[in-house]
Amino acid sequence: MKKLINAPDAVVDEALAGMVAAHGDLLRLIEPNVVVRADAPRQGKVGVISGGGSGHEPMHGGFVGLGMLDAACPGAVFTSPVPDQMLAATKAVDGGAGVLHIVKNYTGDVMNFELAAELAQAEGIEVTSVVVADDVAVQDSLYTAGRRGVGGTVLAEKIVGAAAEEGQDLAAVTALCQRVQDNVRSMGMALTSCTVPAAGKPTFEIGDDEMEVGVGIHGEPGRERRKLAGADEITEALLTPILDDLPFGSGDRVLAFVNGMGGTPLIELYVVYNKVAGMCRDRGVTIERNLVGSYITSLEMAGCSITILKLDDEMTRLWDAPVHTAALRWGA
Amino acid sequence: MKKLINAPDAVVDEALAGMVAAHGDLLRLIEPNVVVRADAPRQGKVGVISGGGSGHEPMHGGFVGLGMLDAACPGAVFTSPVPDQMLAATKAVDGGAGVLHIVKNYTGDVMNFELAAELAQAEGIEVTSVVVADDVAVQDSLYTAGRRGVGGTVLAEKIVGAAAEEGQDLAAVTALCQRVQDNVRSMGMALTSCTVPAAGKPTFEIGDDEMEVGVGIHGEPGRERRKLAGADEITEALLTPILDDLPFGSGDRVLAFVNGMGGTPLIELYVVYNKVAGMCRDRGVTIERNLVGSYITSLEMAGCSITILKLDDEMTRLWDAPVHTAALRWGA
Amino acid sequence: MSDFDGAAFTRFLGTFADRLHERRDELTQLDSAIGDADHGINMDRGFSAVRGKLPELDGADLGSAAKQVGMTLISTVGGASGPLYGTFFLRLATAFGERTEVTAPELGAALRAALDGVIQRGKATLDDKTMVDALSPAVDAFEAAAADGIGPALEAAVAAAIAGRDRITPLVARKGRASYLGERSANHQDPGATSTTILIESLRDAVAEG
Amino acid sequence: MSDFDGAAFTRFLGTFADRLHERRDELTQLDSAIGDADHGINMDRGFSAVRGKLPELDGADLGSAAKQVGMTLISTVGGASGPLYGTFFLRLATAFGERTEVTAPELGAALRAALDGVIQRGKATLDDKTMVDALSPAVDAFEAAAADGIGPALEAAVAAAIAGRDRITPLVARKGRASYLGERSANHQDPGATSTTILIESLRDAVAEG
Ligand SMILES: Nc1ncnc2c1ncn2[C@@H]1O[C@H](COP(=O)(O)OP(=O)(O)O)[C@@H](O)[C@H]1O
Ligand SMILES: Nc1ncnc2c1ncn2[C@@H]1O[C@H](COP(=O)(O)OP(=O)(O)O)[C@@H](O)[C@H]1O
Ligand SMILES: [Mg+2]
Ligand SMILES: [Mg+2]
Ligand SMILES: [Mg+2]
Ligand SMILES: [Mg+2]
Repeated sequence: MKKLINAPDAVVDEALAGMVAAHGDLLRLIEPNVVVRADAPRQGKVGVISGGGSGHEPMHGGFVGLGMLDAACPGAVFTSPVPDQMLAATKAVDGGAGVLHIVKNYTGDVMNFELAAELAQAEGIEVTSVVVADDVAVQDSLYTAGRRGVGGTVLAEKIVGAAAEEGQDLAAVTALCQRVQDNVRSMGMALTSCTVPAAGKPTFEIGDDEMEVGVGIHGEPGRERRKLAGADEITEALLTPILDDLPFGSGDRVLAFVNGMGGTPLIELYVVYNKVAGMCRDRGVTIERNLVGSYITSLEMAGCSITILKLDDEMTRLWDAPVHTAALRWGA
Repeated sequence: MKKLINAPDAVVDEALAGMVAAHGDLLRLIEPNVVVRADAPRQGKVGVISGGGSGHEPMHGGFVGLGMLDAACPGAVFTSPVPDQMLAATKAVDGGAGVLHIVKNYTGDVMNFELAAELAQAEGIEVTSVVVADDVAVQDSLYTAGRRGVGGTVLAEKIVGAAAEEGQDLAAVTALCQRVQDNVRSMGMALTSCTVPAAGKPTFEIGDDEMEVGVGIHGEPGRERRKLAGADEITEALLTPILDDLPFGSGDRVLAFVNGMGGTPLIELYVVYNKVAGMCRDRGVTIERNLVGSYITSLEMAGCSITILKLDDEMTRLWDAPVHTAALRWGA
Repeated sequence: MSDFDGAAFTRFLGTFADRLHERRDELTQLDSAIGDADHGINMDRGFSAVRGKLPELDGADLGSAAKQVGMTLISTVGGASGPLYGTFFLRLATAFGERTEVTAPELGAALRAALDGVIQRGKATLDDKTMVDALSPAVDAFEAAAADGIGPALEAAVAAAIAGRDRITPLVARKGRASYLGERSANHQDPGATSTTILIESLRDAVAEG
Repeated sequence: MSDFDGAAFTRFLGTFADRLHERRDELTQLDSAIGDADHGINMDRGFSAVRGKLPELDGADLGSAAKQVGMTLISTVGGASGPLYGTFFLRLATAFGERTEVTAPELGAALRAALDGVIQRGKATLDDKTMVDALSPAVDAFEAAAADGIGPALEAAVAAAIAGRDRITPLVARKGRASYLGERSANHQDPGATSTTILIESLRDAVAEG
């Protein structure tokens, strides 16, 4: 295992310490391992928190700050955080206007957030939850765990965070988050596996001429293994199911997000974005906003994911609104 | 070779097309492959350009925009650009106040920029050049090619770009760039090699229990190969020679930059930053500003570099000044 | 007459914690194939914490001991198994109440309550390919044999858990991360059903030692 | 009497371009060991461009032909070898002027001017472990044997280039990327000295074919 770490079970704590050391102006750390916006709680402002396993950096801690998240709860690598964290986060950011939990759709995340919400409500804090489930690689079904929450989470956190920042109430912020969820779709692929520090070896073996299509963000194998293909073919394999699913059609204005899995350099992401732009043009879909970079990762996995969000005027305005976090910053 | 590309000789052009598609508001592409700030030339403003081989993204194209570079000249992967590019860039950004060339110290870069400067001067454009050579892994000597230009280049481009943006003249901007160069030191290491697309296989072989210490940014082997160590030990191996070289001492205010080589995820960079912060504290060196992320890369190489810049009030003010580029953005 | 008391309960917890630690990598391997390679790590983290609490449990009634375990798991495991195993022990606690010892039939009723809690929390049904497919038949078998005494009942429960764990290996998962793999989840042993089988085995052996 | 004319020059360029293409990977391999794995790619890119220009050179005087080549290399190669090989041909051009054919001694003088240009541009001295260590002895040998005719002179030049290329293999590089490796650059053959040796060989063979 080749990583810039000291001990597998120290990675999360040391990375958090580094984050706080680097971004002390934006965030602080409270027990038990919760990244909280420096100026939380803000009276009268709806609190927006999220969380999940570590290994997806900069998500979620890198999104804590003005106009985005009020707190983030990092679990062990790829393991959803425990209710104690979400409870502490909820209390720390509650400014009297209630708190929204943005939850990625994984059994563990959903159950741990549920437990935390029950405990917070028992303490008299108004809590709502929206579950993000945007991964079209997984069948949407009532009989299964349903779709995974992936890239759409980043966009939801930015847009919803801006709404809370401008003073929208809990019902409005919650409805907006659901609207983002209803209009966003994603799919990802992997060129290589990643290694969970505590496991010490790659989660899956893969040949030099193979790739995994339809992976999530936990280093798990994807829906299918295919022969390695070129960037254009890979982009088609991801974007076509996305566009067909919602579906996105001619005249739609969208936000296109090309995300790196952690081990893929920017030069390759721009090659992918070039194809995404071409395909959207051909479908009459207008890319009104875009995001290219590694924002929701799987440790050092090489690969990418594509996320497309159908925008409306409010979403576009809130996307453009000022944000100042470790990973996303503009207008501030 | 596992990359999100189509054909090795199409990578650079397709990535540039993707960049322009994503950031058309900031930049445009002119022949022969020059990334130019959308609103260039700006009358009366000193033009600041840089360039070098591709494969270091976001450097340099990702730094073109308000408050940083006016143009960037991307060569083939790891191959310095040709004089035609720097000449075209110099002409495109000349607003009558002259143009500064920020050149990383590599024989090829220096010679190609020299040729371009001669041609531009022959056409009546005032051109100055500053060569960045901040890599302490290489002995500083008159009898050799000297030190490589690495991470310090990113900081120089931001600070100098801000000075040009606020209207400082060519002499002042050039002197400032030299001052940054004189006060910045860097060193890097690699956990893995990278693969030049056209070469098709890793530049060097390395064992699972080995690392290269003192690498540059072109996938070349480093000064020495060592047994793989933990993040703290690696950080000491890089930061100690940096701090001893200038030297940086008690009372110094610095900008600390922890950079990823392209294949290393953010979680690991924060583990390294945590140790950097601790070592600086122990030495009485105050980290006044910091930058953590992958800004000057070696394709998909896993590893990191550390850069420390001794700040003065003007440098700090200019670092904080508004910047709006694809890769660095704040205050705008 | 007492079939199961606080001493047996702590013996069980110690044994289970030891076996999870020994089989940590095996469980993580199973989770690598159809999950995210952390089940062994999660369970070991949780039950090491439980082991640390054992001294405190000494002399406590069964209900408060089980509650301590459940809270500890919920606060340290995370993932899907944290709330599920946590709920398992919290429901045991409610069933045990302030009793310091229970009979086999009473233990059976408590296990039934715990199973119901896991199903409520995770919403898994039989054949979804989860721990429920090992736990549910184990509880059925225990209750059916409870009249013969706790020893035979636990032997029957272990056999049923193993059978359930193996029965679902060929199935396609419908719950948990394995469900994301679709067809590819077939013919892999479920990590959670495996750790649950280890739980029942630990219970049997702890009681036998008594 | 004519020793070297436009036809020989274009034959030389074609041969050199072919061999750089054939030996592209070998040169890149050498550059992987002590550089950045692109020398073969750079030279092949530049001389493929030169090959594309050959038709235009047909009938042109030696000076303008060499100038075309130099400009093409500078505009297409990049890296260190672009300006260096570009300068080499631009200096040849100045020396050739409008001549359409030159004698062996005149060719020697032109090669000397080209060598001086490379040294001025790159500031390398002997033993820095660069292409200069192959080119410089080759030019010396050519001039020394020029009186015996261009054939023998080029044979001598090739032998000297090879000897120079191999002589510096054990040395520690002081210029170019290889210098960054310090001691580790010793005992590796220099890519540029290798491509320069191929240049001299191509020149010899192109002339011999005439
Ligand atoms: N909805 C559910 N109901 C019951 N058990 C479940 C459910 N989802 C997952 N499991 C069990 O949890 C196990 C995985 O646990 P673990 O790996 O620790 O959590 P995670 O899946 O969050 O990484 C699976 O093998 C399965 O037996
Ligand atoms: N200062 C110099 N003078 C002469 N030749 C040089 C100099 N620096 C490098 N070279 C030659 O250039 C070769 C490398 O060329 P190439 O790999 O194409 O460029 P780069 O080093 O920019 O990647 C070296 O092998 C060496 O022979
Ligand atoms: Mg997990
Ligand atoms: Mg090069
Ligand atoms: Mg798991
Ligand atoms: Mg090279």
